[in-house]
Amino acid sequence: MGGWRREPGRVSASLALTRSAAAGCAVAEQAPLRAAEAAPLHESEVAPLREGEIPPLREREVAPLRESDVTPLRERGQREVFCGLTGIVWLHRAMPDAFFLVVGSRTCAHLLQSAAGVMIFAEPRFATAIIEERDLAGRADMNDELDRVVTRLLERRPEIRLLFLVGSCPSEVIKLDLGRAAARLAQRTLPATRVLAYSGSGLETTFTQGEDACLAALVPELACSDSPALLVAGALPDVIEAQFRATFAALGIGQVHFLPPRRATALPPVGPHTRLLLAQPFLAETARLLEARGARRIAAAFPFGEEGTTAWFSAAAAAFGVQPDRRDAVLAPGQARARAAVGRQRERLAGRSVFLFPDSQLEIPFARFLSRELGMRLVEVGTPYLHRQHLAEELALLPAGTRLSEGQDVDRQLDRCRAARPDLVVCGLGLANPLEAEGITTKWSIELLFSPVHGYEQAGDLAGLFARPMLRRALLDGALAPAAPVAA
Amino acid sequence: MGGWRREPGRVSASLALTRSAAAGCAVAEQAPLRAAEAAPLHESEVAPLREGEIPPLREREVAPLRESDVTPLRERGQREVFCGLTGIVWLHRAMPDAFFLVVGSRTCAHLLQSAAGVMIFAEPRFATAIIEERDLAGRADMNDELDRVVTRLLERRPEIRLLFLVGSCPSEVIKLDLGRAAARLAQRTLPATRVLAYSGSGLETTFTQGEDACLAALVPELACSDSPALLVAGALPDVIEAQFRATFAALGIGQVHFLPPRRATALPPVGPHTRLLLAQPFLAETARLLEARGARRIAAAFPFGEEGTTAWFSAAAAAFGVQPDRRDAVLAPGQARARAAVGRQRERLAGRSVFLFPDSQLEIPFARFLSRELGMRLVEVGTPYLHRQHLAEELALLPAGTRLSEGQDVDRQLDRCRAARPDLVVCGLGLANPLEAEGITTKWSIELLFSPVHGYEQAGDLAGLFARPMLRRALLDGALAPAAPVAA
Amino acid sequence: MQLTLWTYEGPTHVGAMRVAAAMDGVHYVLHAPQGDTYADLLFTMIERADRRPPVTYTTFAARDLGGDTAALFKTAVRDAYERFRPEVMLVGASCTGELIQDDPGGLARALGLPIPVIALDLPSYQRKENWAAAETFYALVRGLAVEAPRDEHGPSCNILGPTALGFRHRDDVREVRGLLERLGVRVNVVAPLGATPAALARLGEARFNVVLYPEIAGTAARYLQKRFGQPSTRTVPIGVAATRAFVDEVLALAGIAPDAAEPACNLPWYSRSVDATYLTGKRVLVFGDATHAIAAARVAASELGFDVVGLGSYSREFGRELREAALGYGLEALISDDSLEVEQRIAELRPDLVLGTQMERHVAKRLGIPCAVISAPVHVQDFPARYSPQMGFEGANVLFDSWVHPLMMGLEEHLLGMFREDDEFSPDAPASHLGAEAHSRSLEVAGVDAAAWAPEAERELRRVPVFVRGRARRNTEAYARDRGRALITVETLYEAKAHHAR
Amino acid sequence: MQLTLWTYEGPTHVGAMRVAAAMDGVHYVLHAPQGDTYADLLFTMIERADRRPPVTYTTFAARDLGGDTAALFKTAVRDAYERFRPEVMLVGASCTGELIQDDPGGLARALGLPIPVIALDLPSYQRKENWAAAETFYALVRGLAVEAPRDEHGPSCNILGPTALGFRHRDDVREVRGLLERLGVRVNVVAPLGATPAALARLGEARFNVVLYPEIAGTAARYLQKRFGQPSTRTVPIGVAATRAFVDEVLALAGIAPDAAEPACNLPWYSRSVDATYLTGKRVLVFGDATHAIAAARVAASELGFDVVGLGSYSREFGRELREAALGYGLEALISDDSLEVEQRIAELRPDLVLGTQMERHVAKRLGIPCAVISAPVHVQDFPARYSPQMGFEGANVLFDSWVHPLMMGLEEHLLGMFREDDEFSPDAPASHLGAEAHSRSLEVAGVDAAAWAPEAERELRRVPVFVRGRARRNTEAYARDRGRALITVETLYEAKAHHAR
Repeated sequence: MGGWRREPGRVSASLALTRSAAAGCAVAEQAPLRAAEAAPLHESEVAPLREGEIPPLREREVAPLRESDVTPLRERGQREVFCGLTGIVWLHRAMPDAFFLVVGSRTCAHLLQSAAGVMIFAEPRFATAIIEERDLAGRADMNDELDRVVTRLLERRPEIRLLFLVGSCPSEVIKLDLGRAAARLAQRTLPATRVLAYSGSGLETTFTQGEDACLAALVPELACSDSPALLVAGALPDVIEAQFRATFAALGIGQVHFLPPRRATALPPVGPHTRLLLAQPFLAETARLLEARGARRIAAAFPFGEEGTTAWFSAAAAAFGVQPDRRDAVLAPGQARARAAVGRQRERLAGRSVFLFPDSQLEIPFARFLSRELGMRLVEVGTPYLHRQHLAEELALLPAGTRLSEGQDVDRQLDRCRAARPDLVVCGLGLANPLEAEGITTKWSIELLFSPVHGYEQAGDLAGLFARPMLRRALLDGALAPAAPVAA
Repeated sequence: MGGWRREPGRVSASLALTRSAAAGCAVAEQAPLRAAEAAPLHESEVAPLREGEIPPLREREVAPLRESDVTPLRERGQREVFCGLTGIVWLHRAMPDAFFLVVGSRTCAHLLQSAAGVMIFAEPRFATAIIEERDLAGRADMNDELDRVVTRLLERRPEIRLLFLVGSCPSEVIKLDLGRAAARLAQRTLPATRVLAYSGSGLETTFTQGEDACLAALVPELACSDSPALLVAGALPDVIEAQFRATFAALGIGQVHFLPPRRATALPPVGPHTRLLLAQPFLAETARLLEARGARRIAAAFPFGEEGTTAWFSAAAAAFGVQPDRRDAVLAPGQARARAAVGRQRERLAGRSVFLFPDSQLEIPFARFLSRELGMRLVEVGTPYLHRQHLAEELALLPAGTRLSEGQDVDRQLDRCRAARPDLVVCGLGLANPLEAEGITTKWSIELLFSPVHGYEQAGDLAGLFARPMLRRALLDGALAPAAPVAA
Repeated sequence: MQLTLWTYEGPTHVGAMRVAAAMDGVHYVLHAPQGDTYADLLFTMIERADRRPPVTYTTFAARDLGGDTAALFKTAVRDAYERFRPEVMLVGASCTGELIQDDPGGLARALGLPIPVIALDLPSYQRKENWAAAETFYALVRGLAVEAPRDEHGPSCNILGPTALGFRHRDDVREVRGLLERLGVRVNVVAPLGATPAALARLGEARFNVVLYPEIAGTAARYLQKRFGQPSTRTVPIGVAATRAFVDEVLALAGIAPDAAEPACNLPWYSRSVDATYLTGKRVLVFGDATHAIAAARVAASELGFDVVGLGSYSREFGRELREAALGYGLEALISDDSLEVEQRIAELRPDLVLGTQMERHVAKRLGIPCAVISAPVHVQDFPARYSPQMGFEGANVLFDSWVHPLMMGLEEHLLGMFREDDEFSPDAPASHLGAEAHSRSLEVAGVDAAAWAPEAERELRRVPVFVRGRARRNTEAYARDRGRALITVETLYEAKAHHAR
Repeated sequence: MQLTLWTYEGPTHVGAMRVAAAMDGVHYVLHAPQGDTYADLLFTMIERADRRPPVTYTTFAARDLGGDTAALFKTAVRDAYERFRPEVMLVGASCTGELIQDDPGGLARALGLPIPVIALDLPSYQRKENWAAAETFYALVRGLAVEAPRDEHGPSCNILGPTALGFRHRDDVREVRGLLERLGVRVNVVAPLGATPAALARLGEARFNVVLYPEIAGTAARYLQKRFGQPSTRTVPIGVAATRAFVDEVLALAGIAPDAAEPACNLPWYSRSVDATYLTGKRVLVFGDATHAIAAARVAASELGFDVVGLGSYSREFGRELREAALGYGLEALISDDSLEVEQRIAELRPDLVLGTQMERHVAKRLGIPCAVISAPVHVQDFPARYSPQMGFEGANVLFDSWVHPLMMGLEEHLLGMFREDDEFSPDAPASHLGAEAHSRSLEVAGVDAAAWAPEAERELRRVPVFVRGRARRNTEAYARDRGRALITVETLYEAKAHHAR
């Protein structure tokens, strides 16, 4: 089995190749070539900041981070992060007619039912095809087995329009070619059901990169279009998408598409007149493939908090030639509401220190929000991976001297955290309660992904998510001495 | 306050008088006169058995009770029984557009919410107007107070079509004339809402006699009719009424009415060609008033178990001239089903002894069923009151030497019960658990009233109600030593 | 006259029965008509008592009213004495018995029984169950307690207040007794629950009294203070903080120093655990007897991080304490024994959680609001087989579980809904753990007096998760109403949201 | 390959973690890719652990696979030893780590750490969590236990089996320990929960072993029997009868006579109380791990008077025991780890009550069937703040309450419905404590293959109380099907009723 060691990037490349045939569009044809050359996601080179598309910003109270400051602490050690499979927990909700079939181990299945922090055992739109000893020992042909499992699944769930075969650590290590399997299965299931593949393996993807890989797998499927349009990329809750659509409409931006769409049968088109606006900071590969299809990215801070939302809409407005007057008129009420709602939390949070563990790649936009709109002091901002190009506008807004860290050695990071004793730690569920038991207030980070937090109307909610643990500690400290195990 | 002692029977008489005016029908006019003369329910004289209307019965294995045996043990002492208010718990369900307003004390309200063995606090169709100190001390005029309460109630529940003012022990003792109050209130509330009064006081009524008093209060309201019709008296669950209607229809008995009707606005008529069939053994006063209105009672055993149901339908069939062939053809399938269902329980119960405490006046029909269809040995059959005339057909079916008791001295009855150590005791909820703790198996009697137990299709259910506690004890005795308080 | 659908408290003689039935060696002869014996089933069915309450009823009937009910009563007393041979006889009348004015006390005393006879004068048309229980216990204590040497076997106390049919009294006594013994305080007498008349005679031997239920033991404790100079505890140990304060109070009264580790308790850690963050600021309405309501509000606010938006009680006797406690939350206490009024308040406030009696549980169920029961009147559900105190450290654990579970079920429904529907399935399905009527009712109540919703605003509202949609609707409507807006637009919805952000 | 929506058991390394996390002084280095660290949150969130599990993951990534993953592993072991200074080191691989075949045991031993290093070989593609927990515990016991003098301080035993993330293990240990001490049996070591490696070394000092969870402690107990001649208890003390049998077994093994009164337990009386009569013959389906499922079926049948209509488990290792137990109820055991198959069985059998895992709870909720949870896999709800054992006398009380409450809620709905609707309101409203889908689903399932209902029969059916209407419909349809009737009339309905009368 030693021969199962794999070349990095190999599987995603083969997937992209397979898919391009289906898309059949000139620009798309070139995407797989670049995909095949791509270095693993963790190692993309640092691109120089592009200044041109940053929207004009009002004066802020903190000196901005200079580019020379952006030398993150890079660590190698135990990474206390989810793998990309976890994204299925929200992706299956964003695409209700899609189904995610992980090809992996019992561990993958167990992760999926544990990761969301809930086990509710409704019949979900995801499942795991668990590889067994007889598959590995060659007593069963794995492709036959996969065909059998998919057949049973589609019989049971005929309403599925899009089936993702999702690669895992074991499937990658044994070099099971899910791209080829998807193509083979699609011959039987089309036109009723499209079959695509992507990898959510922890070997290649960290947490939100699973969404990136999933959306990237959709790109070759997109039709070509020469019409000018705005394409917003990133899975968003329905309510956010509706708000964004309303604001774009008010700005007079006509054609607006979202990726992923609510229905797998209604994929947006892409082409040279497509302007790409990222709603999430973790879509490196998706953006790359869309750009390869001709889309041009609108660089902007991300729509978290009033400032980020204003910057994001302003960048789109500028790209679509919206007059500043109109832009200001459209955005003003939302700005005012967001400022009012956030302002109330600011009273609780201003001046307090915060430490963000690496988790979702949302850390840098959130740190910018916490620092600039809530007045918090940033002790350390960890991120599993720093995409300098997509985050250029965010980095420029961080205060000078902010300590960034990329990658992780969790034990050493905990040492730093304990030493700093911040007022608030943003971290994953594996760390939160142990830190609480040490008397350190925490905000568990996965809720930030599961809750609607984008845009003006959710700016107050986002602030509230950070404020609530601190409020709670203050409430409880009045009556109860800090919890400590007591002898029986 | 010593002057508040009351003459027995006074209030019901005045009620009947008040009501007769509303009914306005020649025969009805005479009813109140007899009502005024009536001795209290407990003391009606023993009428000779009428043999004529007993339907032909198949040979049974037990020698019947001879009339000379019917010398019940009469006891005076603590009576462990409910008062007539309790009937509201099922009456309000039988007449969904009626409302029962008890005029009484906190005790009455507490009884009502405790008696059913459940407190579910849905907004019920009954309530209590609680008499307070200021009412008694004369600081408030009780009639004004009652008017105020009824006004508030009808504002809140405009869907009420029939309001019963229900007298209680305190209202009787202070001689609050609810009959007059009902007439006064009706002037304001008619035609939307009829107002009647009856007494459910424990001074005058025992448990099921509350239903008797309630139905008796309806009798003067019935329209006159000269058409031949069958009137079935006694509140029955919907499912039983439907079954009975179907059987009467199959027998070819045309006009069949039920008292109470499902809607207070659809009271059945009564007249000289009305044949009265009692579905319950406790309707002494109701039957008397209906007979005063011209109805002629069909004497029969009551429709519990296969035998009772057959006797009951047969008596009706005979009264309406149904041919025996047709009667047998109609009844045969139900008989067969009832016999099959009861037969299965007989295996468990035959030869076992049973002791019935006085409760609902259903004891004698049940004893007949237990003895003749289930083969149980009757140790003692208690009844709060023995109506020899209505129960003549039942008494004739009891085995010779059956010990009957009327009235109660609960402590002495418990002594007899403990001495006999019967296999099953049928008793009220106040006695059941204490007897269980002494190792005596009990069936709590109120469930027999709340469950559909009349007719062929329920004969098996009725047997099951008696069998289940014995089955349970057998099950538990296998694993658990009889419960006994153990020292901690 | 008072129109009453359901009552929080029973009549006075039931209060007396709760004391008599709790004790051994006491018999109660009650001058009462047939039917009043229903009260027996409260004990045998709700509490599953394995013996009949020690009560004899005269069960007089209409025919007796013309005759000699006094003779009937005397016979009943004599027979009861012969049959049950109690150490003490209580005599009294139920509401109807009171009206016929036969003077049970005088009649019973005239019989010259060789045991103490205590006459209870419990005015049925003025007072209620809890007051009567307190009065009965006080009458027994006054009649039976005698001077006695103090603290012969080390510092000791009495535990006063637990009765039959009490809300978790059985387990509270066990928990508090364990706590006291762990502190080195001997428990002299527990009363009335499990006490004999002889035990009541020994009450004076203790250094102080632990008053578990002021509604029941307050009167007797004040008497013991006056008669024997015994001080009483003032803290009811419900919740962790109150239990700690209670321990301090006990140590001070006993004059001893703490000598044992505090027992383990999960509430503080569970309440700090990050999965409890979502409890913060949940709006809670509290209603019950005074002791439990005041304590529950305190625990809710300071140990679970809830926001107390309503506090009330049916214990009119404790109006001052209730008003004081409510003020601490910026509230006016609702002091009422009218269950309709309480229902109305719940419907108006629409809290996230109701902590109430069985009645409020049913009201909350109809309105689709999670609820936990904290107080009598008791139901068979309130006598669980398992150890379920409300007091002490284990009591605090029980409170945590009992109060959080309904909210957790609500959250589960939310998540289930997320997984299940996603737009295409009925998004308005009510939470399945709540009443089937929940949804329609909540819309209906919310719709009263409300401004109209523009179609796109209604659509936007339907995007709000079902779990918080009701509140979003109410907040928006309140916002529109306060500003005199007739039409609710999407902007109004978000203005209201920003306005209500906390 | 096996299509899996939800799993009853986690992967093998999670079983090992449950043992490691239960103990003090043990550290586990796991060769595993990034992402496998999700397992930490099982402990910190579900069990609310106040410390991270003592596990170091190598978290290798794609780029490492081309390089030296063995070196990565050795570095991780060395760093973990330096940082955590455990008394024993466990090393192993997760499913992905197993595929790259780096030999964690060999690599770790090569480091020459000054502590015992125990290599775990837990084949991920063949075995599952519980087997692995047993294997891990056995490996620790075999590696650490040494010969020792027996019973130096009187008759003593070890309690074996409780782990982290166990279903009520925390409280079972407390309950059983209390029981043993009351009997005069000293508890030598409890393991793995709360044990140190040093404590494992002392296992041989006990006279016998109490095996609480055979799934986990069985292998180790057999080893201890062979090595030290220690016998083990065979009875798992769940339920009153089993607890009594367990006590007898313990007394025999300890060679002592009973010397204490049996602790109070409410189950026997509550189960005999007349309000429990309605429980008789309720049809119950049981599914869980083998120990809990077999015990629950026994308690359900013989202590609560239920009718066990289904018994199953995902513990394939205990197939023989399960089949034997099922035979006692005239059933064939359902041995499956396919939750869809279990769901199908529940849907077919339509029991009155399901005793299952959290998965069955959700299935039952969707089908409108009351359910109580009796077994892992655990959920945060399965770690209540309050004392909630399943074993011993208090455990029996907990079982009574937990199993009867869902049925009682069902009955309450029935009564609520009686009061609320009476025909004119929607008579088909589903019980509000159950899933909103309950009604439609139950009709739907019942309707498959069924004969047609004549309108008057359908009308008659609607007169049957909603609480039992579903069963009436199914019984009638089964009756009609068995007799090849195409149309169901009122007569058919009543024939079926008479036929099914019990």
